[in-house]
Amino acid sequence: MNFDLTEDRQMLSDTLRRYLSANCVIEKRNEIAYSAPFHSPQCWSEMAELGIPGALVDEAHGGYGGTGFDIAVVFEELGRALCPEPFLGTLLASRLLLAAGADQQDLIDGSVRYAVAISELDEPYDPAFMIASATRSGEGYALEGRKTAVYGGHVTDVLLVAAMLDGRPAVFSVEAKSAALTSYGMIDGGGAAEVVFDATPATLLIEDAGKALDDMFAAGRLALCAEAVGAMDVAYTLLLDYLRTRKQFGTAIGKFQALQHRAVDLLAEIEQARSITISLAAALGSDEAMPRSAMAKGLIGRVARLVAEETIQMQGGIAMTWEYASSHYAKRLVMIDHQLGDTDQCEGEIIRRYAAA
Amino acid sequence: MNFDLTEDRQMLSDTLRRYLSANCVIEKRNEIAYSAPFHSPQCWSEMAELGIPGALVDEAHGGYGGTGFDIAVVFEELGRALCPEPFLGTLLASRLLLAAGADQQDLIDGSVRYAVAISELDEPYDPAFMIASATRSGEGYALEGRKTAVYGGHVTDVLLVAAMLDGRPAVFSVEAKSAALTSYGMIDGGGAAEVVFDATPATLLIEDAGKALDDMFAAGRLALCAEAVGAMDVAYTLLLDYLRTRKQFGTAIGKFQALQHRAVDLLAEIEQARSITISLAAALGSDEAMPRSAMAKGLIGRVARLVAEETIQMQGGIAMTWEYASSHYAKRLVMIDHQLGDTDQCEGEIIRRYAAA
Amino acid sequence: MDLTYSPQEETFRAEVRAFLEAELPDHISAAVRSGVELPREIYQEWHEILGRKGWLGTTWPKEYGGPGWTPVERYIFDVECSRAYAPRIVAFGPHMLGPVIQKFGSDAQKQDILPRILSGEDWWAQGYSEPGAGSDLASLKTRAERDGDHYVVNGQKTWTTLGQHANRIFCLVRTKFDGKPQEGISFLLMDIDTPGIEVRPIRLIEGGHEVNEVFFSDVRVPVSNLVGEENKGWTIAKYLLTHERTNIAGVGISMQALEEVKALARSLKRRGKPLIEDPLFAVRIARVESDLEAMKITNLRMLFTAQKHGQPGPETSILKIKGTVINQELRDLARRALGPLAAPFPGHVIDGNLVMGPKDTDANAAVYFNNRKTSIFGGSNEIQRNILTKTMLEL
Amino acid sequence: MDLTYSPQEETFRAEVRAFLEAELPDHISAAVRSGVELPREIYQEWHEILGRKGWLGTTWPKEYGGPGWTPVERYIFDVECSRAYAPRIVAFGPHMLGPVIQKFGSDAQKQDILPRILSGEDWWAQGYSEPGAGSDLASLKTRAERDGDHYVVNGQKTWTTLGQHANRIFCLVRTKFDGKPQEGISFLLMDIDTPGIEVRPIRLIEGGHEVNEVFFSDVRVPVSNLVGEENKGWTIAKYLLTHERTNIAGVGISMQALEEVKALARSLKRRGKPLIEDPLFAVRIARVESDLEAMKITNLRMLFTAQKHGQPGPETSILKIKGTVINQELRDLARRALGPLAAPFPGHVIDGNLVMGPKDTDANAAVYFNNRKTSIFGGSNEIQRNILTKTMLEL
Repeated sequence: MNFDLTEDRQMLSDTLRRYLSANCVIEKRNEIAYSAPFHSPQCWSEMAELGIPGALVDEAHGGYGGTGFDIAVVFEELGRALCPEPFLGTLLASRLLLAAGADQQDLIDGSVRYAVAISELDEPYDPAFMIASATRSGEGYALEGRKTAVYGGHVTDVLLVAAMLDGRPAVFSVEAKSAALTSYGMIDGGGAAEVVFDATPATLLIEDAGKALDDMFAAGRLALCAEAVGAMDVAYTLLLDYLRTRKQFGTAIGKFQALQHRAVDLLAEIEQARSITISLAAALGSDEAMPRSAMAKGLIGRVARLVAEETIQMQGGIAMTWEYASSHYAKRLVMIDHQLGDTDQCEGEIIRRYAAA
Repeated sequence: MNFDLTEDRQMLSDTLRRYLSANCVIEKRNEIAYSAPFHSPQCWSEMAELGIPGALVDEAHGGYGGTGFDIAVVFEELGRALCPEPFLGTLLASRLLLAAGADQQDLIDGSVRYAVAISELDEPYDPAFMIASATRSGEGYALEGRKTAVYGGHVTDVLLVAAMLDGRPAVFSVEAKSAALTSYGMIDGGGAAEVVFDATPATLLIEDAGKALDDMFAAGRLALCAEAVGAMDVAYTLLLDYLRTRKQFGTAIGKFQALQHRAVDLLAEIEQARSITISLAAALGSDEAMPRSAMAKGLIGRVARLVAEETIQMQGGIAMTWEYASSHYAKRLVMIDHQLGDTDQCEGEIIRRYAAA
Repeated sequence: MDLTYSPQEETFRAEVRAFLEAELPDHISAAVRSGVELPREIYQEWHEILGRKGWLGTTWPKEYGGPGWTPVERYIFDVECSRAYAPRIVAFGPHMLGPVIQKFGSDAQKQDILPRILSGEDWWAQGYSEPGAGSDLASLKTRAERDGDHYVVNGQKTWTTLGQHANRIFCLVRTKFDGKPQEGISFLLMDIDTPGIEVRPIRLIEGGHEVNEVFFSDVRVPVSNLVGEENKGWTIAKYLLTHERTNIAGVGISMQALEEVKALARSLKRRGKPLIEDPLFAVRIARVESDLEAMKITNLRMLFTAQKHGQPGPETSILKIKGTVINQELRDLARRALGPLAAPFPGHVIDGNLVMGPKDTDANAAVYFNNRKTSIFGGSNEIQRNILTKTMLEL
Repeated sequence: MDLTYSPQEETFRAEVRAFLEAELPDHISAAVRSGVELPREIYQEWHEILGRKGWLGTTWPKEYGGPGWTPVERYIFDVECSRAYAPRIVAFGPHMLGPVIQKFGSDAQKQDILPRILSGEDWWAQGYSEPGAGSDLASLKTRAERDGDHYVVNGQKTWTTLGQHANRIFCLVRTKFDGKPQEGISFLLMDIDTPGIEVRPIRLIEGGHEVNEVFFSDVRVPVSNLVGEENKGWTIAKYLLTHERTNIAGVGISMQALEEVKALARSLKRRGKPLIEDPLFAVRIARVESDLEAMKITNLRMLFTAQKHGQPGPETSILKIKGTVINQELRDLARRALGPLAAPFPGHVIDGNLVMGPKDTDANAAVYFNNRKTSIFGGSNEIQRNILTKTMLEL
């Protein structure tokens, strides 16, 4: 048993933190995250050069990482900086390409950008209930349907699309330029797209994709959990600084016991969030990954909302302002719940497993 | 709109409070509530003479009350004193006798004691899922099955029993002595019985009893809500006294802000509990009664547990002891959730109504 | 006990409802319903409509041109307005300054100020909070120094809600610089266009412009703009802050929000069924609906007490605490229901016309974030707990 | 990162499991499983079994006859014991006094006391709390006045857990009556049968006899029973209270309780289906299971830190807070699952043989009420929050 990072991962973490401290301080981050294209092509390229995509892929496929702990290290740092670069799409795509046994070199070197289309208007989180579908068309396939909130879809080259084929979820590859995309910025920064498919030509990547999608969900949830942990750490540090320095009625408000006890409770919950993320990282790739991801993301959904709401409340008006970093951490922490399964979805998965056991 | 009690009800409330202050102080109450027969036959008779059963029945049937507010007034006082007299059975029976158009004189004068048998081992709260059943047998009926936690069943003369007749819930009247009863004291004081029916002769009281049982549930839940409000008021008063007088580190612990804020939150919740009880009292007898009772008892279940746990926690060790009144209030407040539908059951009723709408 | 409204109250409700049906313009209710920030014109138009009816100073007695409503009538009015998606009345003139002038103002002030509030002609802003003195008014630093028949004001106010729309502002300023901090405070009125006043926007978490900073540099204000006595502003400030607000629990708004959440949960789907059939989501609605049902009665109970005893007790702090939490929970559900559809930042669509969620839900996430303010501004819920500790718990 | 146990640790786990299978008598595990209060004999028998194996002083280094386990090994031992329904080790001798004597005791005390703890021969009670001084040890009043080569002790202790079973007791007593309150405290050992000591039961909320008051009237205690220096007991008290407790989160017990709750929810029914298929109940399990899964890792993380740095940090207070809350939530579910079947007061059946709920669930409600103590005794969760505020938050 060892809870220290390996030397390699510690180095990755340090490199990333250094880069983001220099290039993604909060004012700069907000500029990037809230104006089209809602990320920085320059940062994207530089981070690809730093080897971020490669950290998400295992050695057998040209990367140098790809385990749960590699993913956690990367996304925790992205979370600390609220970095809006669309690496979630990279990760999700990489897991699908891995399942398909496809080459990932262009993903790893950052020359081709990938995004993954899952959610639909009538089914946000569960691919088994998708409506988008594919039919055979000559040599290839044709896609019909609409995908919603494709994270990073606004700047992607390739879309990997989950769609029904013969009543089962399958995954297709589509040139982004051949689909109808509507791009937008998100309330917590960064960009996404709505995508409409209308007889859109597609290449079949994975035919019976249930397992591949599970692995992708588990990895994506891990990334989001780690991102949340990173963001919570910073949000909590801001809170403690504020409690130490802000005075009211002549006293630092951190001397008020009601706030102290609430701050302690937040600390305990954040440590629990960190722990469940470690637990999921360790389970990635095993049969336990999907159920563990439901536990982890469900718990993180609860804790992240609590941290967001309590840090706003305890810092008062200042934390309600755009100018103060805390508000942006709060937004990201809340909106993470809306990605790849919210608390209700995750807890629902757990209890359906109880009922089936 | 008027939130004051009518003069009559204020008098009833005062009379009852006076009586219980004199005859049911906590040490005396514990003696009575925790040794067989788990109530005081003398108190029972005296309270019947004071007219308590009559307050639960309307004038048309020989009583002088029977509205939601009458019931609330009586049970709030019983709750304040943690009175273990089995008037809940009286109330439930009265609602069923009312629906049956049966005479209630012996119930009102206290000469015959009634208890109502609903719960079963495999279905605690919902009569639609009962297994106990009746078959026609000569002039009357024969009952089969087992009823669990019949409150007051240990000292009743007559049992009103909900059982299936031709696949629908019906209500039967049974002489207590003709059924097999096992009596016991309860963890929060007072007594109950398990009852086994084995070709037990019974008289049909209500054939298609769905509506009658709904009214009985709504009235019973109202009584339990009001009882909880009474108990919470006293538990809260004990807490405040303790916070004002108990010193730690040289200061009254009521000066610690963390405890102050938690005490305020309890106050707010208790006021909400009082309000939802009033809301249910006003709805009793209408079509809204059953759904409102689900809201009320569901909310009370949450608040009563909170009050029980927080008053123990904030008073520390002393509230863990049998000797200190607070512990007995905590027990009653928690165990009320186990009667006539707990929070999960009540919230389940609400959401099934959403789904059906 | 009797929870039903009296026949007079029912008649009143019908009158309000008829008025709203006839007089509330569709474009205004549509704007409110959309959840986005309202422009000045919408507020102004609505204030003037209410002004013409004599229903803008809802808390005012008849002698000052108010409708003379009872607390229960004011509650009914608030609920009906929420139900019809009328804008909230911007409270600073009608509900805050109005009562202050009635109690503390000179005759000249009464004649000058009150009619212009009642007609909707003046838009008042509030200058209470300062950086470093949010809930702690005693420590405020904005100074007003006497120079002949003027005060010269220097300093800064913050959290001035909708100050960008105001033409006048009332401020707490320090006029005495020694002695107890509370003793040197005065209550001063100013025109926003007085030289030396600058209003700068504060952008809020969700991106909106709702509050402002106001800077004062050598602003010359006639002494006649002082309300009450010099250095006695603390009494006025407390009066204003504790002045009855029948609407503090926001029950009407929450009732409307509950209906919206239910409608949303019927139209959205999860796993092939309406979201409202997902027990884990539905039970969140059930809990907050129960809380709100209780809150309605809690609110009425306190109105009844206020009506009976002439003024509300400290229990109104309970309304504030629970009322804001219930409303915030409802906003949480409206956001949560949308799932990924809640992601877009309104107005940040690059190309095309993006329609994702059901009608009027684009702003749901923004409204959720914005509404975190309700438990902070106007005396945070922590301050309310401190108040209740002293007044009701006596700890 | 590597969450797997090392091969040595896996071997150790197998060894513990084999020991428990072979040596834990069925009647003992059955008694633990039933949830009712254990009689002295059960504890005693188990202590002696552990003593014979050398596994009673689980925290002791080898030099004092302990097994020399690492924190992780102690954790594994605790989890396996819970899993097998072994009784908890009564901590006062083995886990509290033992380490104190090792650090502060004289050679004579070491030779006298330690072997008798290790063998299970002595049962120690703890005399820390007093009426009026629960968590505030500095204010304690029990006095020990020197009289020749004896102390004469007068006063009262309370919350003495299982004191009715003890033959010896260690106490904090005041030996100096001026100066700072912490400075005059000493750590004193006594035999319970010394004349003048009286142990009286305190009945707890659920009716059980688990704690006691202990009264001291002119109790004569040899000066040689003083541990460490006179008036330096405060240091010892703090050492004892902060001394590492690997089991503070109760993870093993909670894991077992979770399994029981799940089994219960499968066997009980609601509306014609197993209770575990009721989403509103099931989601309560899901939440606490997630919390517990996280807690396991939190616990291991802190053990890892302890193992690496030689001692645990203040984070153990987090284990206490969350660990007790998780356990209490599980007890709540076990009670709640039973519905009306939770009503009977164990032992209060008038006639007949009452079997209501599934096996070993009679005491579920009693256990729920009894377990409210865990967040109060041993430094309440509020005290833990105060500690964390100072040590980790630095507020």
